[in-house]
Amino acid sequence: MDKMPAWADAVLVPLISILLAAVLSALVILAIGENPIDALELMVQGALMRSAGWGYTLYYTTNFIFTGLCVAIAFHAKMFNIGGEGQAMIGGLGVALVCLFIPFPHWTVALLVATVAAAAFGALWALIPAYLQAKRGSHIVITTIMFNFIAAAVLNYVLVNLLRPAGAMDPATAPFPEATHLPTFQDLFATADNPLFRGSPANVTFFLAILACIAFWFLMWRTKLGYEIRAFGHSESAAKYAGISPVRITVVAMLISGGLAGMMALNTTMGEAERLVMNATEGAGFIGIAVALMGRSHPVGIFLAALLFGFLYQGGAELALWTNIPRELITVIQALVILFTGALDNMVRMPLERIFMATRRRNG
Amino acid sequence: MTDTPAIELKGISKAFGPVQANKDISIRVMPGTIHGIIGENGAGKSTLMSILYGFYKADAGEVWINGKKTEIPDSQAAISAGIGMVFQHFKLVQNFTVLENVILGAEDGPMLRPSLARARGVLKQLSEEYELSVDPEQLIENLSVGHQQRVEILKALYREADILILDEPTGVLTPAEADHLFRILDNLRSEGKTIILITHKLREIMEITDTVSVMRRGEMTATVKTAETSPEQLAELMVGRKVLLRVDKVPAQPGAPVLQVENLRHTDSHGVERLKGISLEVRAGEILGVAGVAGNGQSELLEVLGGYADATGTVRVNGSELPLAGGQADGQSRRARGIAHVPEDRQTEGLIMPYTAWENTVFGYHRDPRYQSGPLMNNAMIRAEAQDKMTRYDVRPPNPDLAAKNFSGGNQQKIVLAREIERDPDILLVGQPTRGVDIGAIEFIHQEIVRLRDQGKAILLVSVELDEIFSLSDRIAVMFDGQIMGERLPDETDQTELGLLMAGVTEMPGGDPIQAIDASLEDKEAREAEQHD
Amino acid sequence: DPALIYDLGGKFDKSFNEAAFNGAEAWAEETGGSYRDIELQSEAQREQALRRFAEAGFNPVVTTGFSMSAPIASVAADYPDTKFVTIDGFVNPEEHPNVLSILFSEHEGSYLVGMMAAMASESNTVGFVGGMDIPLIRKFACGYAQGAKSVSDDIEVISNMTGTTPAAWNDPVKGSELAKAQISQGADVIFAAAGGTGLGVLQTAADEGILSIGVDSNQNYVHPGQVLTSMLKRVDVAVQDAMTQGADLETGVMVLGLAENGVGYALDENNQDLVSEEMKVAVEEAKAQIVSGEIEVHDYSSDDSCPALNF
Amino acid sequence: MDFATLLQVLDSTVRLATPLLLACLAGLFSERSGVIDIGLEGKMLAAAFASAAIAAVTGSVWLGLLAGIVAATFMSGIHGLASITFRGNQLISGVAINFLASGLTVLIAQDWFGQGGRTPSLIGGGRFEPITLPFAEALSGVPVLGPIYAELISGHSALVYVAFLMVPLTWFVLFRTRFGLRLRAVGEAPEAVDTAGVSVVGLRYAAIVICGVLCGLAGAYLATGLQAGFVREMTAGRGYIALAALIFAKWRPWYALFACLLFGLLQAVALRFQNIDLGGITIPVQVMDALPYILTVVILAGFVGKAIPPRAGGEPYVKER
Ligand SMILES: Nc1ncnc2c1ncn2[C@@H]1O[C@H](COP(=O)(O)OP(=O)(O)OP(=O)(O)O)[C@@H](O)[C@H]1O
Ligand SMILES: Nc1ncnc2c1ncn2[C@@H]1O[C@H](COP(=O)(O)OP(=O)(O)OP(=O)(O)O)[C@@H](O)[C@H]1O
Ligand SMILES: [Mg+2]
Ligand SMILES: [Mg+2]
Repeated sequence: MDKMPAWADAVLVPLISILLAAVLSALVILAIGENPIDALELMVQGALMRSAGWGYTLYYTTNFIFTGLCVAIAFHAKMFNIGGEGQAMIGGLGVALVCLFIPFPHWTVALLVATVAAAAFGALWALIPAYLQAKRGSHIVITTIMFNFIAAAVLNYVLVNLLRPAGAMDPATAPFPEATHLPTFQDLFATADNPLFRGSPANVTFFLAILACIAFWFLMWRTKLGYEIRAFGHSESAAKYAGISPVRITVVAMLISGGLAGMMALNTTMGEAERLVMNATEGAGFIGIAVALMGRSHPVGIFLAALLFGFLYQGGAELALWTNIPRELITVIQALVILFTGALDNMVRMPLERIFMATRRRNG
Repeated sequence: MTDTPAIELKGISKAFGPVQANKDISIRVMPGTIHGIIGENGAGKSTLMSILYGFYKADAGEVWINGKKTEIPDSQAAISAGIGMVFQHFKLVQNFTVLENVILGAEDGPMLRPSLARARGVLKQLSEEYELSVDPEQLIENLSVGHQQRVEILKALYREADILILDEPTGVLTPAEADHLFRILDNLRSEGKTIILITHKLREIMEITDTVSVMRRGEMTATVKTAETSPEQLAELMVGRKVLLRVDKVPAQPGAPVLQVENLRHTDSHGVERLKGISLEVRAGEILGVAGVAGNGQSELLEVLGGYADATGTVRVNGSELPLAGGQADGQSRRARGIAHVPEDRQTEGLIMPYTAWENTVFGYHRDPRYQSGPLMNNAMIRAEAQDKMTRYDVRPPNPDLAAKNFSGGNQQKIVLAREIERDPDILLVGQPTRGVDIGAIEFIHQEIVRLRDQGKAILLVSVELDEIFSLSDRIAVMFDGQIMGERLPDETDQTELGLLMAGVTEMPGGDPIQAIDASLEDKEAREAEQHD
Repeated sequence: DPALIYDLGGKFDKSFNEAAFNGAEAWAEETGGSYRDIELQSEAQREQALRRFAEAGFNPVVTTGFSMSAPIASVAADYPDTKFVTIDGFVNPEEHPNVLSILFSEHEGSYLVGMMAAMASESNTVGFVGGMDIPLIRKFACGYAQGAKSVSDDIEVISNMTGTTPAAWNDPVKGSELAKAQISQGADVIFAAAGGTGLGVLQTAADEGILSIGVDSNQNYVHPGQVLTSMLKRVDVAVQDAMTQGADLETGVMVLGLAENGVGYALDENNQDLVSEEMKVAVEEAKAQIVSGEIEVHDYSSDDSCPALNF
Repeated sequence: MDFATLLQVLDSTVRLATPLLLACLAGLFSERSGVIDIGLEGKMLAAAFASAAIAAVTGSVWLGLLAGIVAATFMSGIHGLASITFRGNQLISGVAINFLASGLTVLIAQDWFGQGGRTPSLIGGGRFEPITLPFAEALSGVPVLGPIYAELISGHSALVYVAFLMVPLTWFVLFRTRFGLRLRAVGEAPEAVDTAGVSVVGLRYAAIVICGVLCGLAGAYLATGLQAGFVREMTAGRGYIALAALIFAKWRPWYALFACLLFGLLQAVALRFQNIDLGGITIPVQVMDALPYILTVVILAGFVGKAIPPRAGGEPYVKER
């Protein structure tokens, strides 16, 4: 029998972990001479109490859903994909290439093709680490970290030497043509007398992210492939016994993972900047790790965790706007969340298990 | 001799989460005696000894050594109390030399050189004294299991242990090696050392021990003098009821050859050749038993036939050849060819432990179109079928939604058997079918295997239990060092002959079995060490 | 109240952004007013910060760095009553009448410090370490080389760029290594136009006992007696002016050169022993000639080429 | 390339290899004990900040060094708590530490110094000064060997020599002492160590502390030796390169030295030569920048022989499931 009911492991443990992270974060804010309550209020105000705030929160959430799912599928196959960052960068390159060089009649077509391109480029970038892991046993953590750096160099070269319009200073492509611009929430929901989501970058890719969550669930829990990926993740030797090829699962899972990371670029590149800039990913690939961990690699959990991080990001931006708290506070909060939900989770789980065992024994 | 016990345990209890592994156990062992502990798998023997050695911490109870109450919070304390232990699963550092393993934790000072020098001398002396010869500079990973066990014993002796605990030491040994071990133990006893010997082989208990304790389901059911008991009585104490350890079966009616293996060779990822030209044949309606000490290629044979290790040679099923490497050589293609496989290790191979029972009932067959509806899996149907199978195979509890890890070993094995047998295969590969399974379930599993044979299936049985091999097989092949040393009919051979074959000895010029075995094993080690570099 | 948005390099880069900060501080001190400022965290924040400040009624909204011009162009129309200032950036004044683009004639200031470098050099070799390899920085380098060549025809000007991404503004280790490399090639005066990276250059120059030239802000104080001078880019003045004008800010395009005192070189007690009388005279003379048009310093960004230096 | 330039590049190689080497040896101790450490980057960063901050405040580089060591060891302690005591995921703990250091250093620096996450520039006693080895001046005239001695070997700061001395020291500790034997054993088979009566937890914490100290040296060297003060993210991926070097070195001290020198050389070359012209083909600077990473992948792919990590690496030691 398990030591603890499943719901406690899925809900109680992360919740308490987050609480601990929050308490420590508050202490950090106190230590730098600011008031944590005020800070929280400001964050809530700026991120959740205005439609434009939501527009930013959901924009970040979209990024984190994609990278969270990216990390999660690799987790299911017992791999640790730290390369979401690089895969998203290269995915952005795919988006930029199709948007710049294919004359699209309408944004829907553009989105469709760009999605395929983003996923394909991201997947491609995950392919080499995946192949090396599967065939040569090269540790995927190291190779994906290296591929992040290499992706940055590739993007750098392409932007600086190939795609930068003449005379421009930024390492960035030219703006994408009008027809590829995605409708933002403002375009979708604002009316003349009710300017909802004004100026905020959330756009239709948010719905794509939700679709990805649903597809992810079906894939993992309703298809042969998901069955095999999870089986492989639980026991490689058993998977081999059953005729599930480790090479195939490793590669396929990483391709999907990279594809999901690549699709994140749709949001930043096509949805927001409407051109490809050097630093479009901004660490979202790493946040995906925390999101997947907190969300227990389940799409519902990932959605909620992504929302939390979206809130943190937007709230943090508001803090930087209206107070003197440096932007790195958000990095510290992220670190604490990752630490407590990911690495120190047993610190919460062990006493909880003891409590559950004790109550069970008392009840018979 | 005094009447102060060397070891006295009082009221030891230990729970692992919800599993009560030891319940209020007390035991007294006199100095200079060999005390046996028997019990089924999972009875709590290893747990009890690990507590005595400080590896686990008891929830309750006391340990008395030589009449003094002794706290044993960790292994360090046990060692200083003069206790040495040879674990069921050896605790050796694989890429260290014998010497380094021996001094680990018992070094003389902060520098290694003097410790190593001294240990070399002591080891030489011990080897001579107790016939425990091993090359001190050899890496552990190049040693056979038998020799690894010697290293474990040397480790304990080097620490000047007066009390030696051996946890199922003979499980990995050939009968002759086991005899040799018992000679050593006899030596040690005559020097006044106290020995606790864990085993579930009644023959061994009767042969060497002075007293014996029986454990069942975490409890100590009896302690008796060996001279005053019988195997039948011990078996009854062990299981709690009278048992019949023989399988009822009619003589085989072998038909056409179904599985034909010729010159099968396999090299593992370290570049060591594990199968060195295996040839065998299994006919319809017969059970071919493959005997051998663990680690002589039986696992690899099953892996190759089961489709998850590449090999060269030829394998024919019903006359047509199987691909042995490449895309078509995988478990699912083998299943499509009518080969079912009950793997040696149900926990790491046969089942996905966190998966529910119903998910496990299609493991390996999950791509079968029968279980699909469109692009999705037809979970409702799989679950319904699972429910039915579990009832028929008497899996307890018959709840398909429970995760596999929540079933006991015997019931896990039934789930695997149900899955593999229900597919009506032509060939059944079975590895260690009853390892870690209690006697009740063993009866059931043996009956199922024989029933399948009587339906005209070809069965390849791999087991390290000679008893099991004898009682199920229609023919016995013995493997040693990746080769088949010979084939015998169960009626025309005995344990001694098989035991020698298992050690790679086909003829004995000198007439001393132990010398012959040692020579044979050292040969093998030298070959492997060479391949390793 | 005015608001100020710093580029990704951050407020305290001792150089470009810090000059803006100093200008704002000076304004606050002089007028007793208050302003809001922000260091950006991410690309998406550029627009956000502009909008949030505009919505909250800050006016004008001053920004530093060329990267802000694109976001301003897309936001400005939504807030017609707010004045935006982009320093180093360019926004078409026809399309966006509420934007002021401030550009500097960095090549002119660089020309002057190039002359000083050449005069101070004993090895007849001077160095240039740029930040990110963009036309703007090449403009610095080109002006510098022209100035140096005007003093000594056969002088060798070694030029290196730190990188091709914004990270190049903040890599002092690389700055230091590049400086060492240039020193080993004989350079004994090095001009660092590289933001935070430049601090590594100045440090190494000081450690190795050669002279360096700072940029944007007056960096003479960083290593007193070892920084020959600093090429001033009066971002501080620009910011202070914009803030002083407040909501009535005059928009359009403004180019600040030597004539407007928008660029120049720094002279203070930290470097008075390094700058000889002769040097001062020569530089002042050249300055007058540039202002009068007698000397024309070639602007790299006008045609992406440099007569005095190969990139 | 002429001799002087070559010397310059090699000199720069030594400087750039030093932090890599210290971090690599730090990782070696940790991973040999079975604790995987991708948090080297964060520990170095924390140490860089702490050493620069304290050196700036006190004016003493030695106090700074001490502070750096304390900071990195503290970070190590968190890693130990997560991965040894609470048996958490070592990779995730490492990632968290990298984030934590990246954020905290700037946050504290800003709070203390108000210079945008920078420490004040270190002057005088706040920095490690180059040490001129005996006779460097006198011998510099000797052809070939003279300049090599005077420019390449002499004239580095104390921590450079410490780093290079650490290599034989590490080798000695690992392969010639009781502690080393146990440390190697605990990374291979912790249960063997446990049953031999030696504390697994104790050994691993010891390794983690050594790792912290060495990371402390690495970070302090960056901020007070190589540079004169802390700037945000000043480690710039060196922790990851050190990790790559560790794998390249197959977890062995002497190999680690060569791996780090190789990576140092690559960096030195990339720093000095922007676009390398190879007979008509220009290698863009981005390729040079990415070269250490590409090389790591190539190495990992096994073209240089398979690297077998310590067997128990990454697995928390759990006796009772
Ligand atoms: N580390 C552990 N964590 C949890 N449960 C354990 C652990 N070790 C043993 N158990 C459980 O405790 C019980 C007793 O196990 P133990 O290993 O002592 O049996 P045993 O008599 O030695 O059996 P075997 O003959 O198979 O070696 C079993 O139910 C087993 O599942
Ligand atoms: N590691 C474990 N984790 C969780 N539960 C366990 C574990 N080991 C055993 N159990 C539970 O403890 C019970 C007893 O297990 P054990 O393996 O001792 O069974 P058993 O009595 O030996 O039965 P069988 O003869 O069928 O193997 C089982 O019901 C199982 O659910
Ligand atoms: Mg046991
Ligand atoms: Mg059992």
